Amino acid sequence: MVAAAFAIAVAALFELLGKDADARTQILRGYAWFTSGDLRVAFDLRWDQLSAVMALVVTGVSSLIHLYSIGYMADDERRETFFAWLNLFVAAMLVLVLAENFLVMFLGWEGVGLCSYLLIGYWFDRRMLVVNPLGRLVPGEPDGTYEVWAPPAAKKAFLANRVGDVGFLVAMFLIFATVGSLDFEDVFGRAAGFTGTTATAVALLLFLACAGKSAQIPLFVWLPDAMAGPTPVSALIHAATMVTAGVFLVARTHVLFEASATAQTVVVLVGALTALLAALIAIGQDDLKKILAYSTVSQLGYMFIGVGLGPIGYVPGMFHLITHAFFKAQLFLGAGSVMHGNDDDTDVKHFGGLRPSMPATFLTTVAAWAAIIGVPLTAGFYSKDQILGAAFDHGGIGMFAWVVGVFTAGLTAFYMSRLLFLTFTGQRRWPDGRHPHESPGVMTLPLAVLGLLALVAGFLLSTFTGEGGRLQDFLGPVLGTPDEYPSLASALWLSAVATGVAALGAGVAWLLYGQGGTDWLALRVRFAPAWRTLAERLYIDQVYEFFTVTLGRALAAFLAVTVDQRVLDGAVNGAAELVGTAARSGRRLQSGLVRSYALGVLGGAVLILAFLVFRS
Amino acid sequence: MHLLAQTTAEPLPVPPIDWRAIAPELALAGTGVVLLLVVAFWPGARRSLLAGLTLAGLAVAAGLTAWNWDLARVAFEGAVSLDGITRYARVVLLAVGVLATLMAAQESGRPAPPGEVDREDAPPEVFPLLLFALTGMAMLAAASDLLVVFIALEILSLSLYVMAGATRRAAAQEAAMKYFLLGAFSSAFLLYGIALCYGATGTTNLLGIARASVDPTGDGTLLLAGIGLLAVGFLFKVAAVPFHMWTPDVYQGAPTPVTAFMAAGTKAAGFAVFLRVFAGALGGLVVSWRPVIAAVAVVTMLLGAALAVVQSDLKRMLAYSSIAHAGYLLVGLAAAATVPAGISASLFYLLAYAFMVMGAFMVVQYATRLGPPDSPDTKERSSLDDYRGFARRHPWAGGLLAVFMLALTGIPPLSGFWAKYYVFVAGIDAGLTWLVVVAVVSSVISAFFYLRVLVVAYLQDPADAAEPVAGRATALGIALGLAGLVTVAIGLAPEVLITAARTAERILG
Amino acid sequence: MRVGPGAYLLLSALLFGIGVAGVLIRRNAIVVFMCVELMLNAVNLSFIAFAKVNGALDGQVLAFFVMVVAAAEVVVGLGILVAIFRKRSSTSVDDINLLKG
Amino acid sequence: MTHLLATTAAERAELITFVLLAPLSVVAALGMVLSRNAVYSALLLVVNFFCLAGFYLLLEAQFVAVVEVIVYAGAIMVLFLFVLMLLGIGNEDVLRETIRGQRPAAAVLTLLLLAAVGAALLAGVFDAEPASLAAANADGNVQAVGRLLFTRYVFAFEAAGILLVVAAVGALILGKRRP
Amino acid sequence: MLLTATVFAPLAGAVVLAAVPAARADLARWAALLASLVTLGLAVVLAFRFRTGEAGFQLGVAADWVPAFGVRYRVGVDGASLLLVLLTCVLTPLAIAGSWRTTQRARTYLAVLLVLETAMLGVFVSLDLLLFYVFWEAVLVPAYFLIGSFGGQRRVYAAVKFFVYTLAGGLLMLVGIIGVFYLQQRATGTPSFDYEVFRDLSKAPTTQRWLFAAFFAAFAVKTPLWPLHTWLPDAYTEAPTTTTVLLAGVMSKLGVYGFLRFAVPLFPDAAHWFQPALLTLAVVSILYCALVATVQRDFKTLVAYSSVSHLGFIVLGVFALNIQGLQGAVFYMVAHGLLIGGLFLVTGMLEERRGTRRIDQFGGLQRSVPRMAGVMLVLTLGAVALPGLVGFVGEFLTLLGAFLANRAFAVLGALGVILGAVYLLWAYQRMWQGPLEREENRAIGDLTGREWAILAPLVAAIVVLGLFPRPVLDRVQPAAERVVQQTAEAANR
Repeated sequence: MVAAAFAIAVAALFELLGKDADARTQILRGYAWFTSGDLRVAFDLRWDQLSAVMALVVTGVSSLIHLYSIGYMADDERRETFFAWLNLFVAAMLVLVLAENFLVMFLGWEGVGLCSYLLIGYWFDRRMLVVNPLGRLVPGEPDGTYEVWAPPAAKKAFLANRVGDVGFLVAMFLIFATVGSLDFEDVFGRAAGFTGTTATAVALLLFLACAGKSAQIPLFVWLPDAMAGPTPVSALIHAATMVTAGVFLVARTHVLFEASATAQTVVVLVGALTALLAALIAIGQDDLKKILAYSTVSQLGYMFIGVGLGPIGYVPGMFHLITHAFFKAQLFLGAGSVMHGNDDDTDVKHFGGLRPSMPATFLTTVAAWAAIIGVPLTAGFYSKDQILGAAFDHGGIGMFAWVVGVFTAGLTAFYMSRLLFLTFTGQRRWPDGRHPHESPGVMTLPLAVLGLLALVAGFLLSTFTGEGGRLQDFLGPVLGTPDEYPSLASALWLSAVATGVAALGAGVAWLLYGQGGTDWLALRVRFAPAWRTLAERLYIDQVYEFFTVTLGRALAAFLAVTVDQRVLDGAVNGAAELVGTAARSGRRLQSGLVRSYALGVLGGAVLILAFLVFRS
Repeated sequence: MHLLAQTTAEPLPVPPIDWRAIAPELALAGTGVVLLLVVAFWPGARRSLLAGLTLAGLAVAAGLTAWNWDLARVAFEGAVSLDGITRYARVVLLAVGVLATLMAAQESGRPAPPGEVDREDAPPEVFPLLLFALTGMAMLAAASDLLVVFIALEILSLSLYVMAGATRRAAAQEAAMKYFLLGAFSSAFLLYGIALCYGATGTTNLLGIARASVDPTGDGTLLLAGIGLLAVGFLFKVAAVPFHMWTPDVYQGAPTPVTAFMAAGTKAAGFAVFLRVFAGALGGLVVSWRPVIAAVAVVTMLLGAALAVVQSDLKRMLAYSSIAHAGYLLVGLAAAATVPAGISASLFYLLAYAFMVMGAFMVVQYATRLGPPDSPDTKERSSLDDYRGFARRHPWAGGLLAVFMLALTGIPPLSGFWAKYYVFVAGIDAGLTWLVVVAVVSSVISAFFYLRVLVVAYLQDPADAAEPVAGRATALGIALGLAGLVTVAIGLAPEVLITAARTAERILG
Repeated sequence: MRVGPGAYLLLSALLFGIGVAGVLIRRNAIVVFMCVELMLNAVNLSFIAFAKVNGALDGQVLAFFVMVVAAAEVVVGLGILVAIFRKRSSTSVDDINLLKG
Repeated sequence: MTHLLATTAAERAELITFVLLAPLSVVAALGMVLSRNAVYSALLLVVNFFCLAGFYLLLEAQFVAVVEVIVYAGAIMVLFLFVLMLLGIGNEDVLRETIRGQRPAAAVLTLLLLAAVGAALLAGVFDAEPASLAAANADGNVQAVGRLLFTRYVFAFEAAGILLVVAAVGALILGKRRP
Repeated sequence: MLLTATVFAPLAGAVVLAAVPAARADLARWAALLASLVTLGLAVVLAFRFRTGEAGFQLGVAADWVPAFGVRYRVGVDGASLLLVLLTCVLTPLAIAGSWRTTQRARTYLAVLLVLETAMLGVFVSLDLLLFYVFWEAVLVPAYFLIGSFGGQRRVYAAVKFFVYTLAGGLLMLVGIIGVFYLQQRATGTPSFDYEVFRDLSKAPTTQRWLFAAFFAAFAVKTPLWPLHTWLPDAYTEAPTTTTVLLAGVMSKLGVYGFLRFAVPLFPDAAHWFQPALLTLAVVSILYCALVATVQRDFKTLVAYSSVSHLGFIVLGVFALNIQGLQGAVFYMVAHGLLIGGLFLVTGMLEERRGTRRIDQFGGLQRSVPRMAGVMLVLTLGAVALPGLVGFVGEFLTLLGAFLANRAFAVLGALGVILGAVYLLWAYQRMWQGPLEREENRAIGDLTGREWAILAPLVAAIVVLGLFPRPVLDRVQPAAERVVQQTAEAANR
């Protein structure tokens, strides 16, 4: 099914390619979802270059991952459910990508979030390894524990996304309040209406949504946890497609972002900081998938640097999105393959020297590794360098992003190499009784395809001409073209710097982990404070937890017990109690003695008489 | 009379007696005398026969009331006024009479304790007394002269004192004594009020007082003092705070049929005369007395409701509830002088209330029959605990209990709702919205205790495993059915009774 | 110096007050009842004084009716008191308080 | 007060009688209230009633005065004494009050009541010129009262009949010992 | 006539039920179900006869009831009330089917349930204010008996509190109704409680405020709005669960419906004047009750608080006083009825199986009863307003409406969207996910055929209306537009 969708997408692409550049945007009218007053929301679809690219990536990668999943999930008893949800995801993702209306896009947006929630929580009662990053650091700490951690992770993902979604919602309200429509056509056509604060607010609110979905600061904490889902899910949703929806949203609504320089700066800044932060944390992780998760966060940061820069960076950002989809999908699937062959272990401390047992996995992973660290001529090299080049050219905040980006490139090279070396080379550290084995063909085939794409996609979509390249030509009409392209010379120079830094990072990793000679565990203990900080993810999760869970629950408990039961309900019961108390004391007057009663009669008479006589 | 006539030089110009005007009262009193004779000369007469005769008398009175329906005049030189209030009050009182007769006709049906007469059953003389009391009430409602008011009040009071103490239970005797002493005390106040009014206006005739009140000699203070003391007397009879204190004790202590009769009948007659005197004759002084009535209404509504909440005896609770209801009626009275709807609202309220409250007491009587014969002297089966699971064991009586309680709460579509509604309308129309809001608060408090009865009867499990089987309750059953039916029927179709009440809005004398 | 009706009226009020006070402070039921009778008689004095003020005999007729009523009341009242106190040693109204609350 | 000098003999006689009787009646009333012995109370009440009858005579109400003496002081008070004998005369201790605050409250409230009524009386009719009842009593007080009774007050008269029946029946029921 | 038949069909059913021998619980069940289905059938016919696109009231009848007071029996439906009638008629058979296993005095229970249905239907169709009030108070009695007689441990406390609380509000409204009546009578001279007469009567703004406040008392208690909500958790928790379905699904709509039908159109100036206050209360309701819901231990109480929180959105929509808000509010009412009804139904089924509702007594149920878990998931997601399900359209429109009216309130209200997900998903996680640790949870059976028959229509409606909300929205539009127009005129004055 998904493959069929891919085929249709390809066909549609060619149809699109057959048209003039400016006439390539088509809008497909669907039925009206709901209408209310001026608001009219219809299931209209937009088929233009941008959505075509996204649709291709989504359908293509998901076809491969479906194929892979057939092997990976072969033994699962609820695999029908799994595939149903996975397909639902693809559908939702396509809705997101193809939507012609903010609200329809939101439908897809939340739809993918739902599928993400469902799939992360797929193993709702399975005990899975929680790798302890402090293992072998503190004496007595176990390497990991087996816990059911998928449900909370799923919930966390959903909630973090919800925070972003509120941004999306409010942004939509603001857009509707400003231009009176939620159709892209109308909104972009009347983008001039967005000025000043409104523009900034709309853009930043949308970016909040992006930050939620694409795991940027401050909402990135859910993505590493999301690794509780089956690995194909991590590959598809949490690496290749869904998490890039934020980047896509910025690209799609670039008109709105261009209306606010502040918003653009924020996007770049957040992207750069996220890239750096995540790369740092990735260094300290021992969990195969979590390293990749932080890597994803980091790479998404690059993409946001790109799309935040304006016309100069849109295409590079999208370009990186595509290449990242390939190589990160491969990396995850490769990791899945490793887990598949190693009893679902994800602790890199337990691997080492897997290359002979898993040659196909190793080779394809090397290809993706090369792409992500930016080995020249691989896909990542082109796309990352285009972003960095654009940032450099953009100047200002871009320059900051460039510095951070280059440094992060070095970190990326380091932690990815660490991952590669610890897993596939050096000593065998796996426990006795385990027999690592290569995965079946149905799994290795997608690995091979993705590995290949990771190597060649960059080259195919780009040329080092200084003119942007094919992708730029294709997407230009939708995303706009920069005033001038960076010169080839400067591009080469910048690439050289980035590549050099990356090589440095990779080299350090080789020294530490590659030969198998250095005792990296001893080093870890020696630099314990630093390591612990990284391993504990800079304590960000703990701070978050304190502010949301601990304080939130305290507030809720305060409201539930003190305010609701004591104050509000207490007031109600108190009123009843007051009546009761008054009545009981009044009851004492009712003594049963005639003379008291007579006194009451006299008292009443005196009051009435006094009022009547003395008032007049 | 003849003796005197012979001694005077010239024959007295005795005015023609307007027999027709007082025909229903005459029928009631006449039947009472007949019954007295029957009881005196045929001590073994069966209760059902006496009740039947009473009902026949009531039927005759009802026929005469219908015959007199369109009569509108002041008779006996202003002593009696035949107008809407009289007419409507007669209807209410006759209905009360029928229900009370049926209740009194019901024998406890329990074997008497060995060696003693049954303490429950009232002597056969209650039937004539009931008729005399009704006569007094009807005369009170029709009275257009303060002297007649006083005498009528005494007729009904004396009858009720005796009826309250007619059984041998200590509680009944205590009730009678308290009622009597306080009643006499308060009627002395009333009498003093009449004296001051007489002094201020030179007449006890309401028309005369009305004329004099708008054109007072002196500064009118004396008349105001008289009004105040009159109010004390009336407020005592209708059980308004702080003149209410006898009510719980008497209602609880008196035999249940008598209590029901008192609760509905006295209130009806009392408010009829209250309306006539205050809204009619003293309407010109409304500015002076309205604050008094309003203030009394406030404390009556609130205190009555609040004190009812903490009661554990159903009869006593109903007594406090009747105090609260007197408060609502006082709202109608406060409105009545300026808003005619106040009069019709009060009258309609009295009618609806009579059926509700008597129905509630009938359920008490029904339950009393079921009690063990050795129940403590002061208590009937009216402690709330006795009603645990009552509705489950007696679904029909329980259902009716629910109807009466909900009607008393004022839940639509039962009669109590329209009654309360109409009074509220009158109050708001008269600009007494604040008073109506107080009435709302009181209604909310009331809901607590009415619901408590339902809680006990419906939501709790029966206390004891089995109850002694009592004899048939034909008379009581008819009364219960009648009260329930009317309560529901007024709720669904109040139109006729409201229209009839509207015709009473013009007070003659 | 003449005795105006005012004097009678004030005297009547005073007697009424004494009666009221008696009801409130006496415990013997029969004395309490006598105090009520005093109140009624005080009112009667008022009636007759007012009759004099008004120059009409209505007040005297009213007083006569009051006596009739008082007589009836006494008959019933004493009946009740006898019925309740026949078996008791005390005639104090304070002892009659089974019903309260 | 304006007629201080122009007082007639009849007026002087009335004054003297009033000055004699008024304190006596008050003392008798107070004595009735304060006497420990119920029989004394009853007798003092009789004294009071006699004083009242005197006032009635002063106020030209001869018929009522006679009825007061015959019915009240005679019949009714005898009934009281009879009941007192029947129930047994016990000395009750009126000095100790058992209900807290009853006496001060009673005193204060009674005084307030007197103040209010007194104020109303003073404002209303205190200075009113007494009309003469001479015209009304032209045929004799008894005749005049009787005429009123059977004309203007005939309905009340009939109603009083019912009242007396009720009283009789009531006494009968209350006194009857049932088998 | 058809409308009258619809309203009183359940009552007739209750009377028939009373004739069924008490021992024949099975017969009583079928009779009750049949009565409710007949009502549903009538309601469906009603829906087909209804002409979409007309703003006025349709299918009505009018007859004198108490002419002396000007009270008439006048009923009729517009789009909003039609939908609520349908909702009532749909939920009642489900509630009856849900109480199939009730054995304790089943006949009485079902009869009272049917009486409740009649009373609630009456509220939705009344076009005479006093008739409305009669039905309004009449709802109390069956509800009281259902809670108090058939409920849980603290049922009596809950029932009395519910009754007294609601009665207090209702009586104040009665004072308000009399007030309008009085104005009307003074203006025209003829007594009438007719809704349209009252609506078209011009009222001074200050007067309007007082009257609005009186109506507010009743509606705010019934809805309920913070801080008048404290009766609700007790009542919902203690009531038998199928009663709670109707209480939460339909009765909670009475209050909002009152705002929509009466408080706002009758007093447009006051509605405008009170708008900030009402929006504030709505937002506080949303956030406060959502927070309180997070720490509940009893799932039923949690859903009860969630219901209050969601009703906050509806009130937010109504007092946006614009087309989006109002349309959204009505839609949300329907959606909320379906969702909360479903949630309580599943709760009831769980309670039937396990005898407890405490969240910590469950866990991992998705393993033992996957189908039930699936249904619960749909309901939960619907309740957190996932787009594509019925809750979203309502939530979006109400928030949008609120945003257009006042941005700050909408943004604060939108935070409720997050909190709603917090407590519902957390509860879902604790009850349905995780390992199946308790032995007693392992043995429970999945949905039976009867339960499928109850839940399937709900789930279908939740999905279908989520994707195709137009049939509902279009019917509401004319009525909502009319209200908007009226308040807009008031705002411009």
